[in-house]
Parts: sequence; structure tokens; C-alpha cells
Amino acid sequence: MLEAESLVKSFGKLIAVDHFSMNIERGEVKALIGPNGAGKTTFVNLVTGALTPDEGRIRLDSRCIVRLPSYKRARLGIARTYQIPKPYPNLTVLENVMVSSIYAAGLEGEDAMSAAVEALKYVGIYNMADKLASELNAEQQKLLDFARALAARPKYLLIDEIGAGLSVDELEGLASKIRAVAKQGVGVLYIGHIMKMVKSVADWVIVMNEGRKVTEGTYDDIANNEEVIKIYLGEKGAVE
Amino acid sequence: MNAGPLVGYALVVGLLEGLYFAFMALGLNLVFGVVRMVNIAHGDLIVMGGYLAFVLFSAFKLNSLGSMVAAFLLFFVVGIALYYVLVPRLQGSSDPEMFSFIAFFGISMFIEAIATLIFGEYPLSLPFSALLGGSVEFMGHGIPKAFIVMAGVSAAVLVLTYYYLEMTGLGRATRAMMQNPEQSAALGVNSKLVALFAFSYGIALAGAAGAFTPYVFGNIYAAAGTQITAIAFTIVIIGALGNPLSTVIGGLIFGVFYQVLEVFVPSLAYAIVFIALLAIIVAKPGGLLGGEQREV
Amino acid sequence: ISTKKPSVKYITIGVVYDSSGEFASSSMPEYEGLELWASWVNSHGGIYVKQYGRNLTVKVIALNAASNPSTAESDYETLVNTYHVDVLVADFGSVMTAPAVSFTNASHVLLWDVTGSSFKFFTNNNYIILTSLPVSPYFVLYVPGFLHMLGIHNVAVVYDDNDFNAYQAYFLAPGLSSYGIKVVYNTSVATSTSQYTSLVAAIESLHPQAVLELGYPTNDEAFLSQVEASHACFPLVLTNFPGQLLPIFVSSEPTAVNGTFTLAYPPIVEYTPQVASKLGLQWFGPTLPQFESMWVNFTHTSPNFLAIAGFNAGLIIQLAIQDAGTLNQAALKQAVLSDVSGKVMTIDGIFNVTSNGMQVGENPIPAQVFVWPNGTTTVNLLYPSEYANATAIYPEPCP
Amino acid sequence: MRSELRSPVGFGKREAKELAILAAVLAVIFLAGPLAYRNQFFFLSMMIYMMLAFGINMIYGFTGYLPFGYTVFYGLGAYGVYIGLVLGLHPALAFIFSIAISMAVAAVLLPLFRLRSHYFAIATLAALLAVNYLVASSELARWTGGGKGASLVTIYDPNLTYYVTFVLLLVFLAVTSLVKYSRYGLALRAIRGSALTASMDGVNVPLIRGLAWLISALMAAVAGAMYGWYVSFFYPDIFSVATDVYVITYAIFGGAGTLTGPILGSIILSSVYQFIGIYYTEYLNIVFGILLVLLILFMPRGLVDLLNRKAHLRLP
Amino acid sequence: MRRVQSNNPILEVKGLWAGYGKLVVVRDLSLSLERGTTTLILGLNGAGKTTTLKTIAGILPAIKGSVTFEGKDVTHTPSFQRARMGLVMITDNPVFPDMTVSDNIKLAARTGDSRVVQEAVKYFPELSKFLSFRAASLSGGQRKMLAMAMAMVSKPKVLLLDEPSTGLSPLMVSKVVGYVKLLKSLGITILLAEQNPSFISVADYVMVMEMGRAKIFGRAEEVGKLEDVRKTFFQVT
Ligand SMILES: Nc1ncnc2c1ncn2[C@@H]1O[C@H](COP(=O)(O)OP(=O)(O)OP(=O)(O)O)[C@@H](O)[C@H]1O
Ligand SMILES: Nc1ncnc2c1ncn2[C@@H]1O[C@H](COP(=O)(O)OP(=O)(O)OP(=O)(O)O)[C@@H](O)[C@H]1O
Ligand SMILES: CC(C)C[C@H](N)C(=O)O
Ligand SMILES: [Mg+2]
Ligand SMILES: [Mg+2]
Repeated sequence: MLEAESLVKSFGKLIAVDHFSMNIERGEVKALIGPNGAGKTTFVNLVTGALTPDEGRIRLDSRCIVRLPSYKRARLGIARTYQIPKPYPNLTVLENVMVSSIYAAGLEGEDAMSAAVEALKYVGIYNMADKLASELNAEQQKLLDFARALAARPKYLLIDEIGAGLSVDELEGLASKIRAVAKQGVGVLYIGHIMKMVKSVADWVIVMNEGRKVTEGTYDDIANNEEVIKIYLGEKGAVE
Repeated sequence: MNAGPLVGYALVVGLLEGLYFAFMALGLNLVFGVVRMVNIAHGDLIVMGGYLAFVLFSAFKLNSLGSMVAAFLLFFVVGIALYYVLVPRLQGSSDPEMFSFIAFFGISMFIEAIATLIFGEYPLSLPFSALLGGSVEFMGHGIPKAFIVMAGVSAAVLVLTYYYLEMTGLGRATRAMMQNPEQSAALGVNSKLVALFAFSYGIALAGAAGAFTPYVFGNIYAAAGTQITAIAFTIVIIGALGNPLSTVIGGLIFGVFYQVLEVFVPSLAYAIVFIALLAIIVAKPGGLLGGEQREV
Repeated sequence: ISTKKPSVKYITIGVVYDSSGEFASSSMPEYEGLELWASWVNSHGGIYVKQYGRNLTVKVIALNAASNPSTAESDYETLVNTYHVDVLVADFGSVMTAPAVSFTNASHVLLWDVTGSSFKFFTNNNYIILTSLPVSPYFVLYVPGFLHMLGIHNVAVVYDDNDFNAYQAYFLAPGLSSYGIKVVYNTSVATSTSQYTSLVAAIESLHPQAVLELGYPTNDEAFLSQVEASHACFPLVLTNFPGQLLPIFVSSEPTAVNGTFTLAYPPIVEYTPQVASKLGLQWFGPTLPQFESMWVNFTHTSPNFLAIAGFNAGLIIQLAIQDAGTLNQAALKQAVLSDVSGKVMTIDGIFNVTSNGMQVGENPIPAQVFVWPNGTTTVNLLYPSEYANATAIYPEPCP
Repeated sequence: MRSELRSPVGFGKREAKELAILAAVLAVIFLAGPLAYRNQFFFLSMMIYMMLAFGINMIYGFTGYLPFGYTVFYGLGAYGVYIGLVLGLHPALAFIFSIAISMAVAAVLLPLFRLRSHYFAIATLAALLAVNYLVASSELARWTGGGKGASLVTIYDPNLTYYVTFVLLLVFLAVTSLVKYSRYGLALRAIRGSALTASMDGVNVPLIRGLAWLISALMAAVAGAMYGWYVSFFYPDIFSVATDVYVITYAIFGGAGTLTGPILGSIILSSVYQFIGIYYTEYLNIVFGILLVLLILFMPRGLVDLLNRKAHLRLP
Repeated sequence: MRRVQSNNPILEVKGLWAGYGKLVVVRDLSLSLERGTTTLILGLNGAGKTTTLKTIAGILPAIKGSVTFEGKDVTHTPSFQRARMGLVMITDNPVFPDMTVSDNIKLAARTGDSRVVQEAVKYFPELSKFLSFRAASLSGGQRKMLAMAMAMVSKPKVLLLDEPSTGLSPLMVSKVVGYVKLLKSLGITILLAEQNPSFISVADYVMVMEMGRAKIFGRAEEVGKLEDVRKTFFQVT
């Protein structure tokens, strides 16, 4: 289990994450939603070690990892994607993915190579394997991010806003892939604003606002929660 | 040695010179900030400004303040020419910062060689009276009046530049163009003109600052450029690259540190200044006034 | 290098110089002095070499090191191994001479060192001769006695962290203490230093009777102009280079240099055939006025010490070749030691080297510089008495 | 259709063959060269520049961090040997001591990697100047010789220096090739692309980049020690910005991040420098200056890239 | 394909081909905007929406074809001049990260007068907390909000808006739809590229792009009903 306990992170006067707690079990998909600036990305940054929390604890299978540098967390099985993709522009797509199959998953030689190829095929950008990552468009870069995260053979996967800009068909495909990944025993935290996506992937939804947890529950609970409608979904609820 | 008055004296001289150092480094910072060019020839341009002041004084007895204005105008034109030769191509390259470093090194070698051919190898210098003779007494020691004039002019240039970048539409457009060229163009910023102006202004500042080098550095010679570039760079990074206000901090720190150290450990003054600079940058990686960057 | 086929018509002189960079200002006049010597010799039909039974003209092969010691190393090797020069003349100063020292010693090529006066080049080295400037210990030979003569008991010393100045300061200390002169301020600064504002104030606060600033030309200039600008009125300021490069100081710092002291060399000090004969020495080469007019024709500038040093190197080489009658390197060195050293005076002064090749003859003379409002100058030679032509105005006139 | 996908990681037969060919080429140049053109120092300095270019390649080519003050390690390499001898060490130990000093300074400078790359570049320049002034200072002259300079004349042996340098050059070539084709090289290039992503992907960025930095510093230190040993007299100006710039230029001209780039860059440019220097002395810096500008404007990715694209070669 | 003819178009694009170097992305596209109307370009990823907008704005050069703005041929006019004439584009990455939020707004308004900032805050109160922050510290969604404020204060005649809703919360999306309505009510002619069909409700016309060509063009109500379009953009899981 990946647990965050009462995390706090502020930037100057602004408290981005404010005593926020949650956990994920392997095999389940949870969604984290909330208005823009709620602190979702900051939370991911805290869990992966890109930022250090001011307060609070993070535990991976009951081991406290809050002091570990991010590369160690990655090797322990925490992988992520980025809201604004950050591939290695100077590396080919294949090389991009191999960095994580080698360093995060700890694979060697042929194994690393085949794990990378497998991830690319799974995500659907294998045909671009020897292009430079900088030649991909924004959406392909998101998929590359996803492939990198998968090649890390993670136990826990934090997906920050992968759907934005994808077509309905692509979203569908992605949703079923995310569910399939979870079925293989990966705990997934899905962050995104496309409620259809949230509905189709998540077993459980957590709502965040101004750094705090507002409520949590099943998709239907959340979609009908007055406060969530007020701060997040708007009068008419989800899209359409 | 009675240290009290000496330290007071060194502080004041350091502040006066520090303002000039900020002026000296300002153009470098601007050129980097605006077009991301690492102008390693900055010091050589300053030296050429110094030569210009020398020539104008020898030929027309022109005061260095006049030479400064002349240098500014002349180097502005030089900046325009340099811009067209270098900047668009370098900006289109895969690593503009590093490649510009090399290109400007070429320019630096070129300037130094030309300067040697024209002005010969001897150091040249100007009497302080070419700016303003005499000195004022402070803490029992004389401060050349020329230093005070120089510091005043430097402060004025710094204020003017700050005003240009932070308060005017042109300055805002300049910063916008640096950060997001496509969007700034789509909002009506004439990027080429803005960049051309800022770059040429930066080069012109180098030339103008040169008019005072004979006083601060004692003399000018073709090979002095490298050392001046190095000092300018360190000043720029103590502050923050691309932030002219911070250059003032860098200049003052450099000036004061150096003068105070010269009182106590002259032989290690430069070494300690540079070590202190390193310590500062390590403690504040973005420079003293650099903001933190959101990366994720 | 030592075996020359009789068919060869000229003597090749290899020299390294710097057309740019920090040593250019000093290296160029030296190099041009050597070139002037070459054309002078050739206009007289060359040098008679007994081995070939006839006169050979000289040909200078000059390589540029652009003030980079590593390039200089390559140039020295190229001159020796590719051009097989008969005579190898070093670049200016110790920094640019250093790369040649071990190489020439190991290759058994005699290095004609013009101004690389570093003390350490001369230990365990059979293939080096310093032709101009005394080796470091002798540089400041007359300074302590001179200060003593003026009744000075305490001095401030500022020197630069480089070979030339550091050795000067190093050998100055025992001299001063032998006269009981106290060093109240003794510090070095980086050679690239050019801001002396607070340093001058620090010295001022100690009220020394004399300030000795031992630097390179850029340091001396900056120091003098700072002393003037801050109106620090020292009774005596002595710097190195006005005595070598006076015209430069006069044109750039006329008021700052006025009244200050220096160590004088030719052309400020004029050595003449009369002086030579008085000392029982043989005069060789042009007199100073002859040299000056040759130089003016050659370069359209007026000569300084370094130009004379370059020319002088040629003269000594010429004497050595004539005397040895061969281009064999060991024979040349032997000729210098046994027949040239201690026997000859040139425009550069007495040529006198120790058996290691250290120059000890041309000791600089303490002098005082006056620049008159009309731009003319007077340099009074002050010490020792056999050279003195005036007495010091001490303390210096203070504006 | 694309040819079959090769793993970017792994040092196999093909890479070993490539390395052997390159080593053979170097052997021909540096063992036969001095027989044809009798200027041993010309070839020695070419090797030294090549070592430095390999070092720059290791840190800049692979990680994108360009140290403007790289020659600080070169100077320390030379001075370390001198200091070692002053301390009374056996000459062999003095060389080891010199490398240890450089490594120690490199380690002290490690926090500079917290800076963004251009800050880093300039900060190392400050380090170069600081060490330069420290070494020159009279305060430490007891150990460093200060302004009076350093002399290694007691261990002067140019031929031995030459062959030792050659062997070490081959070692550096091999190290570069091993790094380039290993997972370590992949990680370095990843760091160059985005250090943040790399650490999120499990790369121990400080360690791996720090190691590259140390290797790079070691290469410079060895180059400096060999230079000092060969010339036997040197001064604090060995810490020279000019040397830096030449090396950086050589490395980038050849092609940073490649195996053949440093070799080609050093051979071609140091020859150009030598020959322009000899025949067009007055105009050396004018010509070299313009040449550099043109190179960078029209051939910025280096010679190896140009040859590979235009002449359809496949230089590693 | 059906074209709607207009007598007095403010912007007219004829036979436009556009792309990147040798890569042609947009083919033979024609379009005319009636004054005061809002036109929505719907298209999947890579359909060429951004490329079209950038070419109209002059950020990319046209390969072939012409762009006429208020009767003047601007095909070869640099983008900054088009912007000054009133043809403004807000890209999908519109902020200046190292400038403060209020400087971002001032830049877009082409004025140094702080009153524009106050005006913008009136419509976008969420931004008021951040006015003196550097835009780089904003969250993904906050940047989009800033973009809308910038669009508003730039006072364009024709506004080209690229995907203003990506990454926004549903509440914000509906707000953005509202903002577009507001801009429209100010008389601004809008050309909007989106994948989110919610914007059909503000649009007068919809153009559907596929593989760089305009596949469908028509009145919003009609296009919104087309089976094809519904299947691509409205499909419910
Ligand atoms: N490095 C930083 N410096 C300053 N403020 C920051 C920084 N990172 C985040 N913030 C602020 O913290 C708050 C939370 O930001 P965060 O990116 O976590 O939001 P989010 O929930 O991911 O929003 P979105 O859905 O729009 O992506 C925002 O107000 C943002 O401006
Ligand atoms: N800078 C570029 N260089 C080369 N090709 C590009 C560039 N930008 C976009 N493309 C290519 O042009 C095609 C159209 O891209 P465009 O950005 O116009 O699509 P879009 O409709 O805006 O899609 P999206 O919804 O992803 O923003 C894509 O195939 C893309 O890969
Ligand atoms: C001309 C001289 C002052 C040079 C000095 N002998 C040196 O070694 O640097
Ligand atoms: Mg976010
Ligand atoms: Mg787009």
C-alpha cells in the first residue's frame, strides 16, 4: 500500500497541499480530481520526490520513504506521467523508454530492450521507436510518458492528466489500458478533468480543493455531491 | 595599521567602483537575457570602447563623458551589424547558448588581433583629468573625483536600463519575446526589432562602459578583454542572469569585497573574491535575486 | 644541428615571439630588435665563420606563440627539429622562455635567452646564456644601498606574483636587512591587478619613507596613476618600468611619473666606447645614437630598452660565432664564456655571464624621472657614485 | 520500413571492432607521425588536447554541462605533481597525488551541478580563476612555488612522457567508448535531456553525473600532468581560459557526444592552428577567429555529424 | 462540403496550404468569417487545427493560398502587424513564464496602464491572488485562465483561440464557454479550435477538420446533429 499521511507543502504564503492524506492499494484505480490549482500535481510531486513536503509522511508498503530521493522511490516501484510531458528530447523514443526499463525496473540487456518494446507496442507508438522524442507532437509525448511509466514495471502509477487533448476513441483505448494495468496488480492514481475518463477508470474518487480533501467516494456519490458540483463540476455536472 | 578608517575607505571606494562594475557587466547580462547569447567578447568590446576614448581624447581632447556617449552610439551600430551576422542563425541552432559562446570567442580573438594591429601592443592610459582631476578627502585618504563622476554616471545608466526593461512597453515586449516568441508575435510584439534593439543596446553599453576602463583598470591593452569578461561574468552570476537589477548587487558585492580584501590580504584578494562568489552561487543557485523555477 | 654542410649560404636564427596576447607589448620590440640586428649584420656582409672560410649572412626564422607557452614549446621544437636552426633565440621573459629550457638542454642546443631572467633556469643547465638584464638576484643589487644613501630606514614593498617580480622581492629582502632598513609593509598582488585604490590607502596609513612597487608595465602604470589620483604623497616611489619603457609612461602618465624613481637601462643610460675603454673593455656594435637612427628608419618609432635587448642578443651571438669559428653549440657556449664574457661592452652595457650563463653585468641603475611641462624628460642617474650624474630630490616633489 | 531495431545499450563485437580501428588509427598517427614531422611536442600536445577533448566530451557531450573553467583540472594536474615533489613524494606517487588533488577539487565543486547549465559553465570559470590566484599567491608559495613558477626538471624525460601519454590516451578512448555504449551512457544522455525526468525514472542523477564529472576531471588532470612533465617549467598561467576555449572548440568542432569527434577535432584544429601559426603569424588570431565564427554558424553540430549526413559515413 | 457565403467577411482564407518545411499539414482550406460570429474548428489530434490558426495569425508562413483581413491581403504580413491590425491569436501555450501575471495581462493589452489588470480581474477573480506571481508558478489550469484574460484584454477584432479548455475542470470549461460568449458579446469575431463539443453551444458555425482538410462546414445546430460528428466527438462511454 502507498500511503500519504497529512502532507503539507506551501510556496511562500500559498499552501498548495494542506494536511492531505490518502492511500492506494495495488490493483485498484483511484481518481484524484479537483479544480485547477487544487494541488493535485503538487501532491504527485511530493509522492515521487520531485518536491519535499514541509510536513507529513509517505509510506510504501509500510516503509517510510519521505526522505528517499526520487530515484530510489522510482526503483521501489513508483512511476508517474507528467501534466506537461517531459521526455528526453535528445533521445529516441526507444531510448526514452529504456531509461526506465533499465534504471527503474532494474532490467538488463535483452530484458530491458524487450520490456521497452513491449511498453511501446502496448501504448501504440512502437512505429515511432527510432524517432527523436522531440519530433513527437504533444499527444504522442503523453503516450510516450505512459510507455515510460509502464516500462518502469511500477507497483504504483501516478497518472497526471494524460487524457487532455486526446480524442474520444483514444480516451476509450487509454481507459481500458489503464484498467488492464491495474488488473495486473498496479495501484493507479488517476488525475484528470475529463469526467468520462474518471468514471470509466476509477473505483474510487477523491476530491481535492485548496490543498485539502473535500470528500471521497464512488463516482456516483461524487457526481451527486452538492459541494463537488459547486466547486468542481458546475451546475450541469459532468460534460454534457 | 589602523584598520577602522581603512575599511571605511575601502567600503566607499568599493561601492563607487561597484556601481561602475555593474555598468560594465550590464550589457553582458542583457545580451544573455534577451537573445540567450553568451557574449564572451564582451570584455573585448569594452576594451575597444576604452581605445575610442583614448583616440578621442588624444585627437580632440574630448572628455571621457563625451567619449562615452560617442562609444554608445558607435557600438549601437556595431551591435546592429553583429546581430545580423550572428543572432538569427545561432538562435536557430540546437544549442544557442553554447554555440554562441564559441562564436563570440571567435569574435573576441578577432577583435583582440585587430586591436593589436591598430593600436600596437603597449598599454595605453588616460590621465584622470580626461574625466575629472583632483580628489576628495575621505577618512584621511583621497578618493579621485573621477570615481565619483563615474559612479554617478553608472548609477544613471543602471536606472535608465531598469526603467527601459521594467517600466516601458518596449521592455515588457523584450521580456515577453525572450520567453515565448510565438505568442508575443501573435499579440503584436515586433520580435525582430525588439531583439535587435536590446542586443544592440547591450553591445552599446559595453562600448560606453569602456570609456571609463582606463581609470578603473589603470590602462587599456588589447589583451585585457579576457580578464574583463571574466569579471563581468562573475558579477552577472552573483546577481542573476537575465535580470539587470541583480547586476547592481553583483557589481557592488564584487567592488566592496575586492577593496576590503585588498586592505588585508592583497595577495589573495582575487582568489577570495572568486571563492566567495562560488559559495554564493552554490547557496543560491539562481543567483542572489534569481527566482525559483517551477519544473513540474 | 652542429654539422653544417659547406654548401649552406647562411646562418639560420630561430626566434619565437608573440604578436598578440599579454606578452606582445614586450615581445615585439625585442623581436624587432633582433630583426634589425640581422639586417645590420647582413648589410655588413654577414658573419665570418672560419669553418667555412667565408662570410655567411644570417636569416631569421620567426615563429609566433601568441603569448601561449604551449604554442611556444611547439615553436621551439619546430625550429630545432624541422628548421634545424643554427641559433635558437628565446621569446620575451621567463614565462615564454621556460618551455624552451629543459628541451634545449636535453637536445644540446644553446638557448640564447634575451630577457628570461629567472634564477632557476640556470641550475644544471649547460645550454643557456642570458644576454640582457641581470639574473634575478642582481636586479635589485643597487636598491638597498641607494635607499641607505638617502637615509631611509623603512620601506613598503609591493610586488607581483610572477617569476620576475617575486624573485626581485626575494633577493631584495636580505639586501635591505643588511643595511638595517625595515620593511614595514610587504605584500604581493596578483599580476593581473590593476586597481590599487585601497592598497595605496593602506600603505599611506603606515607612512613609509619609501614605496617600492615591483611589477610589470601595466602594474606600474596603474600603481603610479592611483598614487597620483588619490593624492597619496609618498616621499619616494620606485617602480620598475619607467626605466625601461620611459616614452610609454611619459605619454600616458606624464604627471604621475614625474619625480618618481625607477631602475634605469639603456637608452636612458648611455654606454659609450669611451666608458668601455675607461673600463678596459672592448666596444662592439653601433653606438646609441647610431642605433637610434637605425631603429627609427626601421620602425618609425623611438627605441626602448627591449628593442636594445633584442639587438644586443644579436650582437653577442655574432661575437660568439666569430670567435668560435663554427656553429657547434658547445663551442659557441665556450666562446662566450672564455672570450666574450667580461670583455665586451655594447649599447646594452657590460656583457658578463657566470659559467652557468647567468647575466650579472648589466645591473640597473636607480634613477629619478622628471617630466617637464613641455613634455621633455630628464632622468637623473643616482647610484652608485661611478654612474651618478645628479643627486636625488628626496622627498619627491608633491603636487 | 525500418531496419531491425537495435538496442542502444550494450558493448558488443561491433563496438569492440570499432574501438580497435580507432586505436589503430591513433597508433599510426602518434607512433609514426613524429618520424615524418619531427616535432614531438606537436604530437604530444595533440594527444593532450585530445585527452582534454575526451574529458569535455564526457561531461558536456554526454550531460550537457559545459565547464568554461575546465582547465582548472589541467592546471591542478601539472601543479599536483610539483606539490607532490615538494612534499617529498616519490615521483610515481606525486602523479597519483596530483590526480587525487584534482579529484578532490572536482568533488568540492559537485554542488555546482545544482545550477542550471549556463550558470554552471560560468561558475566553473570562477573556480578556475580562484584556483589560479591561489596557486599564484605568495601566501602559498611554499608549496606551489607561487609566482616563481614550478619546475619538474628533476624528472624531465620527454620520450617517456610521450609514450605514457599515448598509452593513457588509448585508455581514455576505451573508457569513452565503454561509457557511450553502456547503460551509464544512456543515463548521462537522459540527464542531458531532462535531469528531473531521469531521477523520476530511477537514475541516481547526482551519482551518475558526479561520476562523469570526476572522470572528466581525471582526464584533464592526467593531460595537465603530462604537459607539466614534458615542458618541466610552468607558471600559474597554465590555468588559462585560452586553453579552455581551444579545448571546447576542438570538442564541439569534432562533434560533442561522439567517439570520433574529439579525435577529429583535435587533429584538424591543432594542425590548422600550428600551420596558420607558422605561416601567417600576424593574422593567426584573425583567421582563427573568423574560422570559428563560420564553423559555428554553418557547421554547428560538428564535423562528425556533417560527414555522417553529407558523405553518408557512419562514424561513431 | 457546404460553404456559407458571406457578403462582408472580416476574414477570408482561400485555398490555404500550410505546414512545416516539406511537411504539408493543411491542404486547400477555404474559410470566411462573418463579422461578429463565432466559428468552431473541431478536429482530432493532428487534424491541423493549430497549424491552420498559426498560419492565419502569421506565425507560420502559408505555402499556398491567401488570407484576407478586413479586405486587405495579409498573406505576407508579419504576425505582429496582423496582431496590431486586430487579428490576434492566443496559442495553447500563451503565458510568459518569467513575467508576473499582471505583466502578462499588460503585454496582451499592449499598455502599461494597470487599469487593464483591474478590468481583467473583474472577469477572472481567481487570478487576483496571483497578480504579482510569476506565471511559471501557476498550475496548468490557472495558466489557461490567464490565457483567457489575455485574450480579453487584447481587444481583438478577430480572435484565434487554440484549445482554451484543455486541462480545465468541468466547472472551468463551462466558465470558459461563458467567457467565449462574453467575448462574442463584445462584438469580437472568434475562430476557435477545440475538441470539446461543449463549444458548439456558443458557435454560429462549425468546421470539422480531418487530415488537414475541411471536411464539414455548416451552421452549428446542423453540424451538431450530424451522426458522424456525434460519433466522433460526443460518444458516451
Ligand atoms: N513551484 C511553485 N512555486 C509557486 N507556486 C506553485 C508551485 N507549484 C505549484 N504552485 C501553486 O500551487 C497550487 C497548486 O498547484 P498544482 O499544480 O498542484 O495544481 P493542480 O491541482 O495540479 O491544478 P491543475 O488541475 O490546473 O493542474 C497552485 O496555486 C500553484 O500556483
Ligand atoms: N513544429 C512542427 N514540426 C513538424 N510537424 C508538426 C509541427 N507541429 C505539428 N506538426 C504536425 O502537424 C500535424 C498537425 O498538427 P496540428 O498541431 O496542426 O494539429 P491539431 O489539429 O492542432 O491537433 P491537436 O489537437 O493535437 O492540437 C501533426 O501531424 C503534427 O505532428
Ligand atoms: C624584460 C623583463 C622585465 C622580463 C623578465 N626578466 C621576466 O622574466 O619576465
Ligand atoms: Mg496539475
Ligand atoms: Mg493543436
